[in-house]
Amino acid sequence: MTVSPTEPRLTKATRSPLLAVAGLAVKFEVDGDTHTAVRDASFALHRGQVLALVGESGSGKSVTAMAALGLLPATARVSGSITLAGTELIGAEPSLLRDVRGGQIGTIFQEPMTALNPVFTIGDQVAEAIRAHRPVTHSAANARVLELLATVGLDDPARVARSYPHELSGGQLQRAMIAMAISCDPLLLIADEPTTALDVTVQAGILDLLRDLRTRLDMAVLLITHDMGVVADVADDVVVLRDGQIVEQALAAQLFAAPRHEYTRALLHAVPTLPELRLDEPEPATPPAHEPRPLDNAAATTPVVLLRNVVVDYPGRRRGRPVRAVDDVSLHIDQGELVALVGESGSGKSTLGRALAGLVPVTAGTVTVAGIEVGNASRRELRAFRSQLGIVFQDPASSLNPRRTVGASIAEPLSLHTDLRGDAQRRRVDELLDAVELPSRLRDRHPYEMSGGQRQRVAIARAIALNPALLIADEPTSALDVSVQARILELLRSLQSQFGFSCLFISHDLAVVEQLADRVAVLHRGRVVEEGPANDVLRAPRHPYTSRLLAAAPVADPAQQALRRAAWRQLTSASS
Amino acid sequence: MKLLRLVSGRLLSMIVTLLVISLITYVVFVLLPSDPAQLSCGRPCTPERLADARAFMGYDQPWVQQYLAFLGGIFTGRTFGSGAAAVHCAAPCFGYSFQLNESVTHLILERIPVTFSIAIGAAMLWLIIGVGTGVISAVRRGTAIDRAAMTFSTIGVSAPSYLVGLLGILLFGFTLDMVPVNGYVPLTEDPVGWLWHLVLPWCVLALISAAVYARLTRGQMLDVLGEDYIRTARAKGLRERRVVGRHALRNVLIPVVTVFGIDLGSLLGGAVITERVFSMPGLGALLLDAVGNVDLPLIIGVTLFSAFLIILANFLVDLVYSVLDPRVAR
Amino acid sequence: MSADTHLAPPAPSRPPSQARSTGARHLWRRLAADRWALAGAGGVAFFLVVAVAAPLLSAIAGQDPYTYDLDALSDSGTPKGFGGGISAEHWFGVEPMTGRDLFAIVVHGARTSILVGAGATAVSVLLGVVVGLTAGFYGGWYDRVVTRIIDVLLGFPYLIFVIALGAIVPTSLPKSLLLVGVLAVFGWPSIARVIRGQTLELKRRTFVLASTALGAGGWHVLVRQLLPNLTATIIVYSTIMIPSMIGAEAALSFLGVGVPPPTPAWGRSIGDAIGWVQTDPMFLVFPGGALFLATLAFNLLGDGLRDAFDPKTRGLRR
Amino acid sequence: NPDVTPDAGGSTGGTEKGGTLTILNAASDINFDPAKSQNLAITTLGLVLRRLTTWEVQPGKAAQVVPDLATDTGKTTDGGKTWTFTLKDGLKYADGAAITAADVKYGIERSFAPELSGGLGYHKSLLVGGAEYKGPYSGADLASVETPDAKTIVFHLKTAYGDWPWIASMPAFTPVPKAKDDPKKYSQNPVASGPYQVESYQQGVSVKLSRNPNWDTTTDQVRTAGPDNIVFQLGQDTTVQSQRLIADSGDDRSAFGAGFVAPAQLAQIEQNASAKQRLVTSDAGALSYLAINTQRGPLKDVKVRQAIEYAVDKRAYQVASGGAIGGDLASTLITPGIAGRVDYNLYPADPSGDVAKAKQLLTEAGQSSLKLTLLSENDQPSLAKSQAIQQGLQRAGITVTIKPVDEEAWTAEVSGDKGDYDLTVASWQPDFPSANGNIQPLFASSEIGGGGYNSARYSQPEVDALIEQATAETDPAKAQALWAQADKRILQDAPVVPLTYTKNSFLHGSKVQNFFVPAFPAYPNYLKVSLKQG
Ligand SMILES: Nc1ncnc2c1ncn2[C@@H]1O[C@H](COP(=O)(O)OP(=O)(O)OP(=O)(O)O)[C@@H](O)[C@H]1O
Ligand SMILES: Nc1ncnc2c1ncn2[C@@H]1O[C@H](COP(=O)(O)OP(=O)(O)OP(=O)(O)O)[C@@H](O)[C@H]1O
Ligand SMILES: [Mg+2]
Ligand SMILES: [Mg+2]
Ligand code: NI
Repeated sequence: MTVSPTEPRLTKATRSPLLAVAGLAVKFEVDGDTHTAVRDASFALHRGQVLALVGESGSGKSVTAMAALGLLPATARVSGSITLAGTELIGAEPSLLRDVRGGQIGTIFQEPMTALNPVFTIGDQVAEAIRAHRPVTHSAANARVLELLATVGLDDPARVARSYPHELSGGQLQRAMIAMAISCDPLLLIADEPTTALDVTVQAGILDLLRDLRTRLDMAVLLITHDMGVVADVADDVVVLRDGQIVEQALAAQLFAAPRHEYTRALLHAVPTLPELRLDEPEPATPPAHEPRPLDNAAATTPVVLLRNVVVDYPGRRRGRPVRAVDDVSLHIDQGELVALVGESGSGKSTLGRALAGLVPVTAGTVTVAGIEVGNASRRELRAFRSQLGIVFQDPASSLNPRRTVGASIAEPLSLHTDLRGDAQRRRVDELLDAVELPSRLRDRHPYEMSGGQRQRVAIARAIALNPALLIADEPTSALDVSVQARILELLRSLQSQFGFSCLFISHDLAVVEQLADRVAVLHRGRVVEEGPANDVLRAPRHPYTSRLLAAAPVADPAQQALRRAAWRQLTSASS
Repeated sequence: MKLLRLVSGRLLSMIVTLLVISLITYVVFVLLPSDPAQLSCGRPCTPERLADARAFMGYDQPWVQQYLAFLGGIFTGRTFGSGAAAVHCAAPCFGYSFQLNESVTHLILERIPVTFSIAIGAAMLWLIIGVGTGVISAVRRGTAIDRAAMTFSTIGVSAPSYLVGLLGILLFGFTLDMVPVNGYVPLTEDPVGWLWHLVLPWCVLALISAAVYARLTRGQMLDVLGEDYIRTARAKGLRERRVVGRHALRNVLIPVVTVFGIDLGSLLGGAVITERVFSMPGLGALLLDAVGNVDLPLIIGVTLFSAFLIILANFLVDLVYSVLDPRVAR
Repeated sequence: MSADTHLAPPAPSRPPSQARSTGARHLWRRLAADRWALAGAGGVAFFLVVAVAAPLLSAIAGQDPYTYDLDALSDSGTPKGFGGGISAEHWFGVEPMTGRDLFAIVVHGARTSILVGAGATAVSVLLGVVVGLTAGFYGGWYDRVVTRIIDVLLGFPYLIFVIALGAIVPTSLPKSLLLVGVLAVFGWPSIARVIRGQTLELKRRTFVLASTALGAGGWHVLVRQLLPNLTATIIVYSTIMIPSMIGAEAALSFLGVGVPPPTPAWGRSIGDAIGWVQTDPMFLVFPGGALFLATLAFNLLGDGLRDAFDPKTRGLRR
Repeated sequence: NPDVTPDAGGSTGGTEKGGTLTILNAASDINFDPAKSQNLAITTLGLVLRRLTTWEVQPGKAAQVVPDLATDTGKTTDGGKTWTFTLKDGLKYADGAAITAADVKYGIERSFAPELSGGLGYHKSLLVGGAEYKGPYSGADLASVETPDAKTIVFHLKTAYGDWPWIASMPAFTPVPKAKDDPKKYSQNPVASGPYQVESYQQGVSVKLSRNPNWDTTTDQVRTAGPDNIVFQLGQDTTVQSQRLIADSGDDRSAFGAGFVAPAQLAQIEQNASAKQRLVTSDAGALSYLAINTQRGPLKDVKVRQAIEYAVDKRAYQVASGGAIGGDLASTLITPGIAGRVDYNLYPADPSGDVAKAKQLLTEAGQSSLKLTLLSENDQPSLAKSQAIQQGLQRAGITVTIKPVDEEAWTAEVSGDKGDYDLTVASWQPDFPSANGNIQPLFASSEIGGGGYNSARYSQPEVDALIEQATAETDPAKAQALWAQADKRILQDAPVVPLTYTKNSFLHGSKVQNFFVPAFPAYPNYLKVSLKQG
């Protein structure tokens, strides 16, 4: 333990804590071996306080949170104590736990896509959470659901309520999850990476909402996040975890100002930074540059990816009208170019990525990749093209087969397209695991036995296994802490310089985009509203939406972030 | 609109399927060594009389022609024989049983209430018991309850229905004298008697099938209970009963419903052995007699009817599917 | 860290080695940790041994399943003595009306019944899984055709077909094979439907898309992605199917397509014994008990396998 | 109950009147159409329909043919070619209409209609013009049946036929009023002439008979008409039937089972004193035999067939059919209870056979490893019997493969033209108690294939001649001698192995009286059954 008892505390510290974790240890049994995920963790959380749990991916943040709810899988052994307002939760009666869950503790799970039941509508599932703890009528619950969905910034609450999980984008699901978690005005909100799938504008809204809830309801928030910007924005206290152990515990302001532990310093150091925001009015919008950039040195290469007027509709259910996810998008990616796709949640980014891989049919327009028209390709052509393709899905949890070990998943492209087998294959898998900062002992685990960030890295490892010519990466670092993220980004960059692949990089993290991208395309409601060299777009946005986006991006400095917040407020109110 | 198109599409393919089944049945029947004409030739039988009987029943025709006549009869009705003894079977005519002197349609309609009473009651019972046991077993997996339920269901799975029926009759009918041993009382005549006579057959069928459903449900349930969304449901503070009974079960039911559709469909076509043991004049008993008497029209009729029910049940399963699982909906 | 050294282009391939052995070993270790599954495996092995060594076992008992022993019967054909004629000579007593040794019959019956039960189940499951998977996965006209075929087979007057078959096939044809064939032909449609239904749902999961996006062909997706997620269904269904196949074997034996008497088979013995349940219950108890135990063993093993395949229960002790 | 009338026979006690008798039936249908029925004179149809003659069956006595509607059992003046019957006075149908000779003639005529085929049809080939006649529905009538007045009916036969009085007891000789004839519905709703009429008919469920008000006991010497009502419960599983009767509670006390009690249940009844009392076993009656297809390969050799005679294990067969209660060992073709039977044994051996002798005969015939197929019905009792045969022959080195087929297929194979089998186990109960019924249908060469029951496919001109001669003989004593001669002559050729004279066992409830089963026919006499009252 590095926390000294003489730690300075907020004034509230005199009150007895709402949530007190003492000496918590969690062990998992994996195939007869015992793996310790959390050891001797102690911290306290008071009402009206936001405690940020930060740390490396796989350091035990989610496990700690789940332990409080008694929701760890049966293979977990929990010891220590967790009390909620004085009541012990570890080993508590089911009826007590039931009351606590949902009623006193609301939970936002890390991976919203698998955390929602695929066979019930969103509306159903949120209403159920309300009705589990409040004696309200069906219609009252439904009305409240719509209200909640609107609160979390969903444009069309009625449609979202009617939708099944598979019909929504990652960010929409995440917000539905948040709506569900706060539906019963809990005393404590456990928010496990609540904004990973959200673009910064929406994220800012959600953070505002959390702040509001905190002040209004005196709600405590246990915020798990890797985004130091978010920490800077809302957290009062910060607990830094590493490898299952708490390495530092401090007031947020203090931590950012003077991190004491070496790991914390490294963490903060790794935070990518955005250029200074120009808070003046955006320049008059010029039409987005659709025509390809003039090529530098006459290497008359045709672009690797060429989208022409692509439209993607999702067929509506039963009587509903089809949903237009992508609307008349034209885009190209040149050889060795990294194009970032940013945009509001639900604007069609993932859909576009999938269309590119030929996984959703395009309603109109053409998608050409390496000279092959994806829509009309023969099976053989498609296979050939896909052997050159790496793809990281937005939701790593569901993109890994639950029944196969991650080693097998990573080895899959190797088995498919190379004749690497046996030991050689295993060595290659280990290399890949190492490249994404995962210990090779995780090779024989199943996705279920890993943390969110670990799964995401497995997905990345799989995508780069063949050194693809084209990489489609849908929020590939959303679940990664900044230090790991930095290394992954570096990996991508070095791979790119080595193999020169093209990349469609979907992200909501503008700082990352800034670091990595050659070009940026901004998607808004299915349309590309702005496109250009990364530097231009991020420094001198022409479209108001882009400006808003930039303004909303948090930075890892509480003082500066407060300024930005104010600026963002001003911008949003101006544009509305 | 969509539904309408779906239904009409299925209807068409259903008709094609039934045609194929009837055709195959005809062909198989041609291969059958037994000779229906011989059976109704009497004793002693002379070749001439055999030929007469065959001609009267229409079996002297090549089977293709017989089959076409059968198909024609569905639309136009048919007349067998001539003069005062001629037998007319009005459209839609699915044949006429010479053994029972009755049109096949009439015979089937008469037996439907019996078989449906048995099948629907038993199906309800086994679905509830089977799925219930499976769910409890899965939730309490590894406990004594689980082991006991699964061992018990092993008995159910491996016991022949005739044996279970007979032992049921011996125990509850004779030794304990609780229920009537056999027979059927129409619901319209005596609802209590109806129930009372059906209790045992229901239980027998339910015991056997429930075992299958219990195992199936348990297996699926164990899979589903490990999913993330179950954790979410628990995190909402739902009662375990609701977590299991709503969130998990809905996902578990998808394969169970498939099997249920098949089972219910074929049971509605006649529970041959159970009807026999309990002397219930249902479709199964009718089919058994028809086979015994080599009564081709009746065989075809009952077969087509039960095939129709099975196909219908499968169709309904597909519909239920899209309700249960929005991801499958097209 | 230096990506360039780690991520060299794929090395030239080497011949496949014990790549899968770890998976199998894991499976075995997990299975071995489950004592119920072990009991099941033991039971299955036991019955397999009995089936293989049937002639030996009955020779040890000094009996064979064909010889009549009318002296062991009373005048009315019931076995003399206690428990259906249990004696040092006849360990399980004798069959009523023939006096044949019940031990030898049960032991020899294991051959037919396990061959037929497990064989027919294996074939139907194989067929059902392949057809159901492909139909659900590929969809389109293929799925429609398969669905129709399944409908036809399920709605088919199986009884009549079998009667016809019994009369047509020459007596020289190996009957066990015929039996397995017939049972399999009518057994696969139901499992195919179940598998198809689950495949329809599974194929829309992201991990399947991911595999497709990696350029996996249909076969790879079916075998490597979908199949592992269907193991629970397949195993449970198979273990349920075995006893019903053994039961069906009895029914078909009567219709003339089964193994003709006097070749012993549990199904037929049980069928014969039902009528004697009050007079000579032991006649039912021995073959019935054997079937029950075999079923139990298969089911325990099945449950164990199901659990061993389920990664989420790894490390759970029971 | 005051309404007790002493029975004429007297041996089984008086007949009490009243009550509802239940008859448990495995069949799901009863066909009351006389043209289509193969019923014996003393079972179901006999309760509702009367014929010209009928059978008097009493315990311990041989069955006799006695007048029913007719005043006598028929008169012949020309040695059996022309037969004349006169109807009794005052005969009425249930609806009160008088029964006329024309109705009897019409009833016979309609039995020729292909629409109504399926009944016992011995008369069809005997009557002049019968072969060509196609029934009354096409307008034609059968000239060889004459009705000179309302009471008299005259039959002209093609050849002399001494057993015609027996033929006249068959269902087709029931009067059917032409006006009431609806061929489609007659099978469920016949015009009753006997003591009962069909009150309700529910296919597959039950048939209820109630008293016929116009039946006059004085015109009927065989029917005692005890119960007020008779209910046939149809489609009853045989095992369940037996259990109900063993349990003997409630209405089942007034019930009996129409089917044989299976060996497994016999053993159970043995152990149950009450049930044992209520079990009635016939005297040895029908012949069960192993038919050897004389037209197949090595079986054409009489030596091989004789070897089979010795190799068969009759004792195992007997045990398989229930032991001593299932039948007595047989050695002749004419069955006990048939007048003129001579007992003999051409192939004397131990009950379990003489394997050494069989082997020796096989060696002589040069057959060392004989492989034969045995066609068997696929029900459990038949298979048990077939296996007993298989096991017996195995001892002599004859390998038998059993081919189980369902009942209908068995009938088709055995009586069809192909004859694709080597052996089969069959049993035969003649349709009327005469040696003729024992021999002719099974061994006349005319009965091979084409629906005939010569399952050994035995053709021996010498035997055919004997049969013809015996059939035409109207002097019973002479005829009987000829039949006995044929019996022995046939067995010399060993076309069949007589196995047992079977006994049928029936179980009845404790209130059922006058329930007996003679040797011929080995079925309960429904006509005399009554219920104990009070
Ligand atoms: N299967 C579907 N059926 C109907 N609508 C769908 C389906 N999948 C996605 N949508 C809708 O299409 C739109 C675009 O979704 P998409 O997943 O591409 O968004 P996104 O830009 O990736 O958002 P996020 O950043 O939140 O992941 C959303 O409004 C979503 O609700
Ligand atoms: N069911 C399980 N079985 C075995 N190990 C597990 C299991 N769940 C989690 N772990 C391990 O426990 C450790 C902590 O996981 P946890 O999910 O708490 O990480 P995290 O801090 O939330 O990381 P991330 O930021 O990547 O989500 C990880 O090393 C993970 O591999
Ligand atoms: Mg986590
Ligand atoms: Mg997305
Ligand atoms: Ni390195």
